[in-house]
Amino acid sequence: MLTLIDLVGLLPLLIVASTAVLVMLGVAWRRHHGGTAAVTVSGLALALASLPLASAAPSSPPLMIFDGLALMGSALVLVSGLFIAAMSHGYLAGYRGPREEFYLLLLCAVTGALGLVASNHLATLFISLELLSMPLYGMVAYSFRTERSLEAGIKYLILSAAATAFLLFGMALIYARTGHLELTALAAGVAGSPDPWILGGAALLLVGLGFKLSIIPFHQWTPDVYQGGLAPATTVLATVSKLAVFLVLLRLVLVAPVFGSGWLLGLISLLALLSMFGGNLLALFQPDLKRLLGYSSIAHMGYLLVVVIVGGPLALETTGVYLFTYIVATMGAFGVIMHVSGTGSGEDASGLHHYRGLFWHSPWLAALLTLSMLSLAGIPLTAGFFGKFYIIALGVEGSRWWLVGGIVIGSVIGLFYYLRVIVTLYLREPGMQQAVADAGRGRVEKLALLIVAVSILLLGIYPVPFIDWVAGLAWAARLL
Amino acid sequence: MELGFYLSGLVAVLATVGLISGSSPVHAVVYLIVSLIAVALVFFALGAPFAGALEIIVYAGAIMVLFVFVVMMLNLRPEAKRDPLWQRPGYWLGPSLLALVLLVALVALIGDGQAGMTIDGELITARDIGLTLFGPWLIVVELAAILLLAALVTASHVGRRNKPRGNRNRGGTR
Amino acid sequence: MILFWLILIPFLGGMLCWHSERWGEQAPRWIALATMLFVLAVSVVLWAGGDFSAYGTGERPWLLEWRVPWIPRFGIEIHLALDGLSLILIALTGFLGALAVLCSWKEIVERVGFFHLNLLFVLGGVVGVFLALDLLLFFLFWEVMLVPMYFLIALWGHSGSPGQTRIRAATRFFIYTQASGLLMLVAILALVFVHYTSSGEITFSYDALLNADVPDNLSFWIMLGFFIAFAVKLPVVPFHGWLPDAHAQAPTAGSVDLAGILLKTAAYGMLRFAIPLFPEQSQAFAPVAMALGVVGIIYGAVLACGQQDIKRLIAYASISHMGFVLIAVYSGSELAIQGAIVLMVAHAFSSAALFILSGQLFERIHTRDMRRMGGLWGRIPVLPGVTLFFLAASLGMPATANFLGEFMVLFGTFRSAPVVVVIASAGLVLGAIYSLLMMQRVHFGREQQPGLLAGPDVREYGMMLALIGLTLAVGLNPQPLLDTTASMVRPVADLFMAGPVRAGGMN
Amino acid sequence: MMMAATLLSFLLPLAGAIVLGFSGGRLGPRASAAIGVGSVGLAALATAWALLTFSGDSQGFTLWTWVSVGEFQPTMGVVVDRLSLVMMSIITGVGFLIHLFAVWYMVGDAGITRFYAWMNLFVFSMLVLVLADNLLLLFLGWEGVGLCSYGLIGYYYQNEANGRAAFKAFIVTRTGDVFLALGLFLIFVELGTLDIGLVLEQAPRVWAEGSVTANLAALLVLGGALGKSAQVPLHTWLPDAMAGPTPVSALIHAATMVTAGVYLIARLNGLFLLAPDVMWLVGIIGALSLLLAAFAALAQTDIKRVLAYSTMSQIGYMFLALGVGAFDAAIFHLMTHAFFKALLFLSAGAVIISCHHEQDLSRLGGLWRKLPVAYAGFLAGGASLVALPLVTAGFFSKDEILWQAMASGHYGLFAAGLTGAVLTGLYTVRLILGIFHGQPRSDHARHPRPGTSPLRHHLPLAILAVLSTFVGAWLYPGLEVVFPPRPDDATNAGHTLFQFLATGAVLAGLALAGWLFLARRRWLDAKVGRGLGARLWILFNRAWGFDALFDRTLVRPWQTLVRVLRFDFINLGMNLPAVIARLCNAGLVRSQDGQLRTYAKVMVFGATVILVGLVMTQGGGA
Amino acid sequence: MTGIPMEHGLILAVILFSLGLAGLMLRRSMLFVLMSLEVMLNAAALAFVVGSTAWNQPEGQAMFLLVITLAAAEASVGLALMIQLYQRFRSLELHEVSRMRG
Repeated sequence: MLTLIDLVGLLPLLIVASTAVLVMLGVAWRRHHGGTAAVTVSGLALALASLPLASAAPSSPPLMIFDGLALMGSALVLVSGLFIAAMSHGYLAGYRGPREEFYLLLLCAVTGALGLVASNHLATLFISLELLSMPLYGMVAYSFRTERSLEAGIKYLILSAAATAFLLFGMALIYARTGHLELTALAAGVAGSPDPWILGGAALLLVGLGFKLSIIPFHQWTPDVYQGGLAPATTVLATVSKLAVFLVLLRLVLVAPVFGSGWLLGLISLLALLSMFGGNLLALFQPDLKRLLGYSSIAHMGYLLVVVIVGGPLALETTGVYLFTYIVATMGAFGVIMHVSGTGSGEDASGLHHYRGLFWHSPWLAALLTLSMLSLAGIPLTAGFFGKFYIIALGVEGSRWWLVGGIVIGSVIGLFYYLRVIVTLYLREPGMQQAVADAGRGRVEKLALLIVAVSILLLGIYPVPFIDWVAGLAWAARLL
Repeated sequence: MELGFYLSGLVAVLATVGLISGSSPVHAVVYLIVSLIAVALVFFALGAPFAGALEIIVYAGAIMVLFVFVVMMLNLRPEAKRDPLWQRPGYWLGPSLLALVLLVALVALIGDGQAGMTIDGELITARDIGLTLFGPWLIVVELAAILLLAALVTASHVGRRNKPRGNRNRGGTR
Repeated sequence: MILFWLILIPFLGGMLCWHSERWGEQAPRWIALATMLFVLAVSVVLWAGGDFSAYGTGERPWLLEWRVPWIPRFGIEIHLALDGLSLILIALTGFLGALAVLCSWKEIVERVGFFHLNLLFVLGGVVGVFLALDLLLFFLFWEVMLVPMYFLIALWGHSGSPGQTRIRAATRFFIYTQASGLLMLVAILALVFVHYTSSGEITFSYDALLNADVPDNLSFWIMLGFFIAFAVKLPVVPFHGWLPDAHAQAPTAGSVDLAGILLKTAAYGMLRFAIPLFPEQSQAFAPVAMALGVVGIIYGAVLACGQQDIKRLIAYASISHMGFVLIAVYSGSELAIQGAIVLMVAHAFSSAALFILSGQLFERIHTRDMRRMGGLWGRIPVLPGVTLFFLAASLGMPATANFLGEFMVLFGTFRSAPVVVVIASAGLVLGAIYSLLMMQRVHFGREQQPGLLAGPDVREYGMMLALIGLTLAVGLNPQPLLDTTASMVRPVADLFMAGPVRAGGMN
Repeated sequence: MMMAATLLSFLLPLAGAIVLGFSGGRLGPRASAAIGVGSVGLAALATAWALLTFSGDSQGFTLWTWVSVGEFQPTMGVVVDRLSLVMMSIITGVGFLIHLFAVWYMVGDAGITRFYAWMNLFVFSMLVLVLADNLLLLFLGWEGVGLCSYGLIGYYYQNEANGRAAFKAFIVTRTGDVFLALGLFLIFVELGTLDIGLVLEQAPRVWAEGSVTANLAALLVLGGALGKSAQVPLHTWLPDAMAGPTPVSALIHAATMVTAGVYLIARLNGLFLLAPDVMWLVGIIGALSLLLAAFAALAQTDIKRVLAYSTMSQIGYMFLALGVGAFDAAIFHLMTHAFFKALLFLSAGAVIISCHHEQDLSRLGGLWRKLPVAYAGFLAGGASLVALPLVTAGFFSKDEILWQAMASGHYGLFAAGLTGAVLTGLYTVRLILGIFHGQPRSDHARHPRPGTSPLRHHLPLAILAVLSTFVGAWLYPGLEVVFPPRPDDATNAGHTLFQFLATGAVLAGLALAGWLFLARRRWLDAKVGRGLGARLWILFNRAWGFDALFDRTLVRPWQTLVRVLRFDFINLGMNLPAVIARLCNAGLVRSQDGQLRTYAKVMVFGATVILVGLVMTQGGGA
Repeated sequence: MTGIPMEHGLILAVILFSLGLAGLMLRRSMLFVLMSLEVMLNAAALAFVVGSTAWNQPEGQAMFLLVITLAAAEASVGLALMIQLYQRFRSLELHEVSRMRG
């Protein structure tokens, strides 16, 4: 049963959920874009602010767990959500049609993600995951009158539902074997030699989660949905969804020893290698920026899987650092995309040609995009370097030389297309296509972009406070 | 009881086969309803009457009505000319084989891990389930509520008819 | 602290250059020039005031040292230290940086501010490489210089065919170095974790890792990781593919920096890290390294002979020259290593001069294809003579620093590896062949077009005179230079020679 | 005092070179000539001063230590002894005369400043070469003269052939230099020093006579000497080097630089004495070169090429002398050769300029009346070249060589020398007759413009002519004290007989030449025109086909190699990963076909593979 | 009569699941695909109920409830999207939406 203390622990989730309700009521009462955005942003900010309070409370509501991992995940989710909400306002300004629902869906998705990172039970895991995905169908297809958005929505819905079926079936198998749905109990229940049902269930679970993480071979929706979805929706996919799902996967592996079995780890290693190579190779000549980022995310999730495989004391910390650096860079890239495009002008400005010579009329945007790309590529003095540093360190520490080799080769292949994007920004040749003009967006967007840019740099130059924070959380998570 | 299980199981499988191989939307919906009701009977046979009831009410009742409604709304007819691709083995052989292999693998897997447990049909009452749901699972129920809200909003937004007539045309020509 | 400023000033100057574009086109140039002259001046002052005989011992291992914690979580520090070798190379960086600014004075007319930002960032990164002692910091600077260099090549490169080739060259440069850099990162991390398992202390500190106890099977691979990173940058055949393209496409300033300084970071890295960290493995690896060096000498020279593009020719020649450096570094002889340092300095001067000259030539006749040249001796005053001087330097004419470098290398190596020296000496002849072929094709023969072309102006003349003067000065009296680096080189040579013993009990 | 003089002698040309080199074309031709000639003239005076103040012992001093790393401590130091003084005198003295002549020769030439700059730099380098107290500094001079030679051969840069000749000269000599360099490495590693005095001191202690290392060291040094002195097989560059202005040929390719090899071996005599096998080889190579070159000289049509082969032949004599251990004889011949060959070249230059740059024997003739000064020069020089007994300097020096060869018991070498003497007579007579006698065979020869400037034209020729006579031989100071004892010191028996023999050979050669070229001219032409004679003529004309041989065995394979490698195959190999990546990309992108069905299939396929794998690997256990 | 082995229940679920999957891969009409998805979800739900009855626990059936909720939600969104698809293309063929590729 829920106690008051538990409610304090659930505070962020509750705040976000109530904001969603508030927004819904607001829509029913009177539509107002700016107001809705403001409510959303402040709700998310409030939730973020309540995090310290929530984490301080020794709450343990049933089916949930609030440990360092959850706290880290919540923080990352809320930060991403905040950024997306802030950026959406400008992006949706030109949208013809109701705009307020988007915020509502965003809040629902964030709620789901918050639940997901804190779930300690297959039921919460499942329902949160669906709560995260369901609004995304709507968000991706939000601008359903443009063909791409509709296409992306349909593809995502169908494939995601299929993946959910796999996930559910896996859970059912595990449940059938152990009779438990609670992770800790389940872990205790399957102690001993791995059973085929458990392994099969775990494998099916991996299919379901792997789909959300776009691990090869469950990746094929990624580029299409990235490209077709509205930029803010894609950003949610790329940040909130990825990180929440990854954290829950990590929790599964850490908690349930069955995932530590050699066979599954071997399988995950194989998938990781496939994703590293495949994602990067697919992106090589991609002319569409959003699509390219989709492929790139495949590769990044491949790198990140190393954490799951190696485990150990450093794994949690690595996860936090890598996820955050990855998310910041992704936010930077999508922030620029959102800033440059807008639904008012039809489809997003996602073709690389839209960005040709961007530097020469909006240098700051180009600088941010450059930083993001460098960060994704893992070049020093950007946040991404420390992500890569951690992940390679982890691989080396675990003596997983194949994976380390994969990361190295993958990164090298990756450089090729990141550089391609970067150099495009600076080209200036006669007769080149002028990029979409930088529509005068509000101050909030600019501030958000600035914060992202500064974070990328700051994390690249002096990551110590952040690392310490993550290390502290990881330490806390290990104690629990 | 066992007989009921196997019989309704068989019906469910056959109805599903009919669903995936048929060509008429209306028939397909009916097949699906049959399949769902058969599964509901399976639930009864297994000793889960509450689940069975819900299966009929929610699934066969509500969801399927939605399907029927859409089929009617769009005035869908059986695909007049059968898809020529359908005749080509290249088209269906691969997926079917894939599904078959998956099936075999899963069956083998289930066969491998003999749990040795049998279902004796002991009843789990609605009360037990309710106590679970509104006890420790309360938060899950709340999340499910939000999920439904999200689905509602999505469906209402996406299902919106194109406002001006010309809008669709413009979209079509673009 | 002064070390920190040495690194920071170029970066700050770079930002200022970008900003100053709005003050006028000349402003970035002057600022960049002032920045580089500042670096040069600081290093000269340090050099003049330094006592180079006293450091290198346990009491005072470095001439100047500065360390503050950076990422305590991993024992990473901002640990900067200066010894003779660093000082020489930093002075070189300042000097060539100033030259790079000067030689692009008229060549670069677009996006001047951003150009100088990149230029100064490269140089700042290079200074960082020469100063960083913490392994991660070193790696960081090693990578940092790539991005601006990429921009220099990709944005201001010579657009041979429409646009794409220079981007391809830049990308290739970046990917080669980045790939090898990642290998180095893996090696560094492996070293750190091995040290961590044995000592329980996680640190990236040079001093600590020098004494790391690495299992034999692993240490060879770690050493190889370092070696490959440096080998790509040096470059050693077969990792040289990026160099000709990068040189051919880069703007003059980029080529000057690439050949003059960036290649030297590799040799520096070998001397500072690869060998001291792994003396035994390096010694075991020496035959391979020397063989690669010899292959590089011959192969680079042969390819240089076949080039039509002046800058490609010089680039391949660089590969050949760096082969000598590689041999020297792995000979473990003090004389050879000192020779390698002289050769590095000399090569910096001569190749920079040749690139600047080819840039000047390009400004005048708008081609770098030697098939479209010929008979220029009569058409351009002074420059052909200067070209001949630097070609002579490049082929190892005595009295130039290049000669001294090459010969010290060969003298030093002969004792331990006479066969290598014999083959490498063939490089002396081949060097003559490609150098004179270039002279032949460019300046000798019939004039392809009549008419006198402009001679060098004061700026160009000044650069050339300075380079000639320095080349001769180092060639005739290298002792001040050698004294500066002696305290650094001797321990390295000793370590190398005493390699097998060290494992036993020296530490 | 003496050191100041020495310093001046080589710093003055250096100063001249620097001033001329950095003037950037701002100096006029007059000023350039004044600086160029003046600096060498002053250097000659300084040398004279040094000669006067020379005490008889070798004196050395160090300017600064060049490099000091461990044992490796070459200095910037000079040492003056009799040998270097002789060399200095030749270089500055003959050099000055040639410079002076060049003022006349080069008048009106564009780029005159460059010419003098190179010439001065050459004089400086050559002086460094002979004065250096250590082998590294010697090498500096050694390479320096090579570079100057390159610059001067290619002086007329507009002609592709000149460029090629310069290139060839540099590369071939450089090949020799590499051997020398290797020799230096070996010497340094073995003896721990590069100081010449110390090397000569250390060598006998470290190496036993005839030891492999000693032989190897001597052999490597010999390699360098062969290249620079144009001896077989590294001689092919010298005839081509005649592309340079004639004063250059006189100074560099006759009087000084090409004899540097002789100087080097003489200087390192102690080393060579430890390597008797190499000494023997030196003699053989000398004999071979002198014969090959003499035959080749017989069949040249270009005046300067005749002289070039003649030079090679005479240096062959010097090598022969070195080979039999008669170092001072070699140096003696070096000196006299410098005089008479410079004279011959300058005279040839006078002819060439007078005849409007005509230097083909078959297009000259009958000039003796019109160009009396040049004719006189040719006669004096030619006489000395063929070693006309008693009156010429060449006679004394060559006689010395042949006598030493015989006295040391090298009869084969002696015979070769005698044969060479006969051949020398033949080609010299052919040359002089061809230029000055008979009918003029072209308009250029019919209307020459004789040289008129007494100071710049007549004076150098006159002085050199005088020096080519027995006067030149008197100047020789005698270097017995510098070198180890000569083989003939024990006995003088048979010297008179020998002198008759030598004189006989010379006279026979002359007589044969006179008979052939005057009396039997037509017969000779007919013989040469076809059959065996023609083939021989071609063989000699092409100097035994060495060029063709090298072309086929070295140059062409090299060019093929360069052409094949131009595309950098190793690099192409390194591109393989990129190609693979591209192919993978193409394949993978195709899978991303936009069809939902495909996506579903791939996903299910992945899941199926995983499950099948699970059943296969784990199924049996449970 | 000792009851139904749990494996049999699961195998029934597996069969239904595979059939749904086959339908998903085979059919080109979005309507059929959505129905196949319903079958798959239903199969998973069946598996939960089988587990629940075997262990005699209510939790599995609570999961079943959640699955139905999801199925309903997904059906509504899917049908809404399908209507848009139909409005745009006058067809339910999924291959219409394959503009994005590569």
